[in-house]
Amino acid sequence: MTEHPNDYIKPELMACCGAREINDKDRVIVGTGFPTMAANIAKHTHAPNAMMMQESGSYDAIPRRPALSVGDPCLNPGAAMIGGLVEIMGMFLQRGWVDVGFLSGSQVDKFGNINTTVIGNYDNPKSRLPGSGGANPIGSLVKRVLIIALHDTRRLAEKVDFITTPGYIDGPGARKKWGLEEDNGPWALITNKAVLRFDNETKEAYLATYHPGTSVDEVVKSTPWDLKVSDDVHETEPPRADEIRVLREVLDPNRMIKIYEGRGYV
Amino acid sequence: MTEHPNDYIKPELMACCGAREINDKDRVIVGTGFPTMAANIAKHTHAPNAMMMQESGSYDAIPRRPALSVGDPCLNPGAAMIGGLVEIMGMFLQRGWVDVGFLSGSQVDKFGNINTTVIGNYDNPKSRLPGSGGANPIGSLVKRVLIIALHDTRRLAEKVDFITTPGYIDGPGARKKWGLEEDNGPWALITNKAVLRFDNETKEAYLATYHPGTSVDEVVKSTPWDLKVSDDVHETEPPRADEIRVLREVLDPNRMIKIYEGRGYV
Amino acid sequence: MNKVMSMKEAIETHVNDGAFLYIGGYIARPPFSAIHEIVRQKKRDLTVVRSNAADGFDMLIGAGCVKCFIATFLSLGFYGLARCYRRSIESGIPHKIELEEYSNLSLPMMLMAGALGMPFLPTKDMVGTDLLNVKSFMGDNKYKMIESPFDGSPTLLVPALRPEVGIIHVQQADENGNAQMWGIGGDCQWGANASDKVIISCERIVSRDVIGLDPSRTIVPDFKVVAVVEEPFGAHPGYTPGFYDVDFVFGSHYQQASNTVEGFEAFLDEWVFGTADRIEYIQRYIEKYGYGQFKNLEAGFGFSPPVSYEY
Amino acid sequence: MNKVMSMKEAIETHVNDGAFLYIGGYIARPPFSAIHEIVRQKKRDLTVVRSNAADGFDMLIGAGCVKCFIATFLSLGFYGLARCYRRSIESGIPHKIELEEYSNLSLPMMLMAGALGMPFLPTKDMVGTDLLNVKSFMGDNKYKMIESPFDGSPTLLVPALRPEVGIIHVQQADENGNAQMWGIGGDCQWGANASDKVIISCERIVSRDVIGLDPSRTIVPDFKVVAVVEEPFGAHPGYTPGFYDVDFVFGSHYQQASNTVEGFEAFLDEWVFGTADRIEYIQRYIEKYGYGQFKNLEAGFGFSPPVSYEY
Repeated sequence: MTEHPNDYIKPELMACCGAREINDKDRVIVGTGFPTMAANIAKHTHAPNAMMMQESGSYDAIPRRPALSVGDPCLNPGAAMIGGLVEIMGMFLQRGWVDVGFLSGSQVDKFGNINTTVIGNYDNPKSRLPGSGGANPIGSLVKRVLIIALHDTRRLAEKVDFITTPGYIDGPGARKKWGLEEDNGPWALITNKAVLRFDNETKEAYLATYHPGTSVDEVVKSTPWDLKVSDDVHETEPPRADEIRVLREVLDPNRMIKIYEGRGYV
Repeated sequence: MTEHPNDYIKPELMACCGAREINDKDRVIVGTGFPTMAANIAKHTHAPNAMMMQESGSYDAIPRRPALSVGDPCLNPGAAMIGGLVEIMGMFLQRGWVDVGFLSGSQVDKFGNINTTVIGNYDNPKSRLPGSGGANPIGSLVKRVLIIALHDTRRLAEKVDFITTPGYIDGPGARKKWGLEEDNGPWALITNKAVLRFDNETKEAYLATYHPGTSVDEVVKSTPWDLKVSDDVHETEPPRADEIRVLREVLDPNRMIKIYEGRGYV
Repeated sequence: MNKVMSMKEAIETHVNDGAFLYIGGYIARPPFSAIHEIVRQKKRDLTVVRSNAADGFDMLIGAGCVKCFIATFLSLGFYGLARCYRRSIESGIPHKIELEEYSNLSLPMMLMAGALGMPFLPTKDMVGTDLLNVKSFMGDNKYKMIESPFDGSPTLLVPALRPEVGIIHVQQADENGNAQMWGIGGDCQWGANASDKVIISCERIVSRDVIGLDPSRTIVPDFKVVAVVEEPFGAHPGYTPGFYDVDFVFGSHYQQASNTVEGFEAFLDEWVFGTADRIEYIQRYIEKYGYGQFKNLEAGFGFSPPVSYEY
Repeated sequence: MNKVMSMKEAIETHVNDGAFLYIGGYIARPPFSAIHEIVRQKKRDLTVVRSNAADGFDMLIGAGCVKCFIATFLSLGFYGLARCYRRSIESGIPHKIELEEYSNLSLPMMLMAGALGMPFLPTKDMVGTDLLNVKSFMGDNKYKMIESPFDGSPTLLVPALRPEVGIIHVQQADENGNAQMWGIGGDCQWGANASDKVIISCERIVSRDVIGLDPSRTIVPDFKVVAVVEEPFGAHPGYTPGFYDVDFVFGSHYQQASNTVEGFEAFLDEWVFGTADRIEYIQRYIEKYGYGQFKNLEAGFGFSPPVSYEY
């Protein structure tokens, strides 16, 4: 029997959900926080040959402390290869070598499009956000995009104010029309309430699993579009003992992951 | 009074002619043999800040023996920068940083076009030559091309069998039409009989100076087109004592330059 | 040709009002000393470019130095929001900068194209998104969509960038400007080489002989360089691999100060206008934060295996 | 994942008849051991590419392995003429190879485009010359002339190349394939990374830890690599910086032998078919030329300053 400790917090569950989407030997482009933890949980459990890279130029780094940015000093010593943006974003990503990318956004819509540019009008914004950075090319070019988002009717949207990063754009056929690989794109949308996946035909996000403590109804009500529900919808598997052990003992002994609770991931 | 030793050989005179075309601070892309010797004579005499590079990737090398190829081992230790073809041919040359390039060819025509591809018909050649290598981009992109050639009616041609490297192509306006810098191009054609320069209007090579031991008549007769002669045509200045000293004492103590005599440079 | 000078002289001589600047760094090696000097000298109407900008760019914007920004991202990341940037865009304080936005693939490629003498190049990102729907000072030359002449597929072309001056901070350089760097690169090599002239800020000046012992580490050749400034600790509060760590405490201090206009101005008065140069800046740092914290930033011991270029 | 194997196994497993190969080197680091093994295994109908090819390519052509050659240049330089190449083109011996010709700017750029996932890129050379008038197996896709959509100027576009297998020789690699190189680069980094998979031949295999002590030296990441072959002296008669010098005597020997078909075949019989692997090749070399000459090729002492990546 797989053990499932009871004392996990929601960000830990979300990190585990991310980890389970990573296959052995996947090449994963990570940022900091959730993505790094998720990828590392995978590497320490079922995907020992998963390889990570940061857009700043570091490949297969061996950080001795949690990286606090994608250019963190701890990503230098011990890495297998260090170049710059052209190597990682061009030679690895644009050339088609990157399997998985993690993205988060202030707004995410039903087609998995992400907004990290602006809330409100572009020229007279309510709130100016950081911009694309690496998000757009990662969303455009990795095989499977894992999206992390808060689940409420403000963060999820029928339509984002600004498409910074393409998901399935305006639906079936759109990626192909723009010259993007049709089979690539958003793979799972991991929120603090559920895991949504994307329908092969309609390209819309649908409910796959709901986290312990919520329900199909609550998730549907928290979603601003007419959320379809999978026929075999079920509860998300809670963090397993081995996942939790890696997270708390190896990756994040100071439990920095708790800061995500403060950001609403509860 | 400038001293002019009498015991020079023709290749030494030609190397000195090349050296005199190099200004202080020029960036010079060199191969082996003549070009390297010419550039180094300049650096050791009037152009101490001339900088040399080889297309293979080496910039400001400090060879301890004469380089026998553009990728010679002696171009590694002590260089200021080593990259590869993309750095030298792209970042330095295509970006417009290279002032002078030396080229030679089996055929050179009156517009300074050079053939290093094929004698005879391309598909059924009389003689297959090595091809462009770096010659075409050097001829296309340096500010001043110095051409080294044997002076006879076979090596010089009204029209080359194959334009490997552009001079002024088919005359005035042609470089501009093709998107090349109009002011760049062949600067001097240094042969074993003379120095030819290129007319600003017609873009044709004309006789500027004839080497000691030849005459205007002999040069004109050895040239297969109707060679124009400069109003102030005069004898080429023989190698100066300081040039000869650098060449024999510093650059080429074994006088490897003599092999050019065997190749017809007499 | 010895190009060694002070940062004051380098910025006075080579950065004019209205200039187009590439300013390197990627948390690693931001040329912060140069940024402070640009603020100190009150340069105006600059166009600035870098992929993934952070606190240094926020400061230039807040100080009113920037007119146009060719950008992909500006955030203070772990520290929090980039307040000067947001005040400029949201409220026009001190003025609204003009913004041309690309991504962390397309922008490094545009710098690479500039460095390699290409007029433009194709990239595969940005298509299908609003990044193509907003254009600013680059107008219709922000990009072009074409059908590939090879296979007819829709292809995005982005233009090469050729800044007038590139400013980077590296580990070491010689007096002529041959500059050597190792560790995380960001877009430094391409940005510097895209530029017509380069200001090198470095942790240490070494002899030409030392450069020649490992020429594969050189990322900028001397002939592009117009100034070499020996500026130890010059990337602080960013880091330089092999020399010092990121200063999280100071980074947070800046973020908190910059939450208000008053706080930002007080920060500049204390750390930029109130210090004449990097020496005074470090002096103040040690006085305020203590030599212990300063010393703690110093990098641990590391040692790469020597290699030989001999034959 | 340990990818260490013999050159025999690497070529057997990963190079098929008809394959499209990038083969690196630029006098520096030609993967000669791999070239010999390709000849030994009588691979046929290969398409091969490299900027500035030399004796290794001449040998592959003379041995009948090559069908198509994407080329800029083939010469034996200081040694003399490339006789096998000329016999193929001039007289169809052993058969006439097909030749698609570019230059030492455009071809490295085409490999760079392939490595960076670009479909094509603009170059400024070749225009106005007969290099654009001759087309072979690449047909109309050899290049395209367009009017720049940015400024209307005539612009040459050349296509990206993506070889199936890249073969390079470097100083060191780990068992997974992280490959490190220093010194003259030619088009190795771009050629290898343009390729779908890479065979790494190296002077020495080092641990992953050693790679991590200087990660900026890595030019190919492990995930592209399908085979790692430890092959000391593997670039002979070319050189490897830090390991051994060019062997001018042997280089001349090859050139002289290849002046005739008979001489060339005798050379192959002696040095390629007559030896099972690199160990036997070196054994024969020492027997024939003497250990003194072998030892003389060994590089002199050199030592780069260690650097630190610590924080």
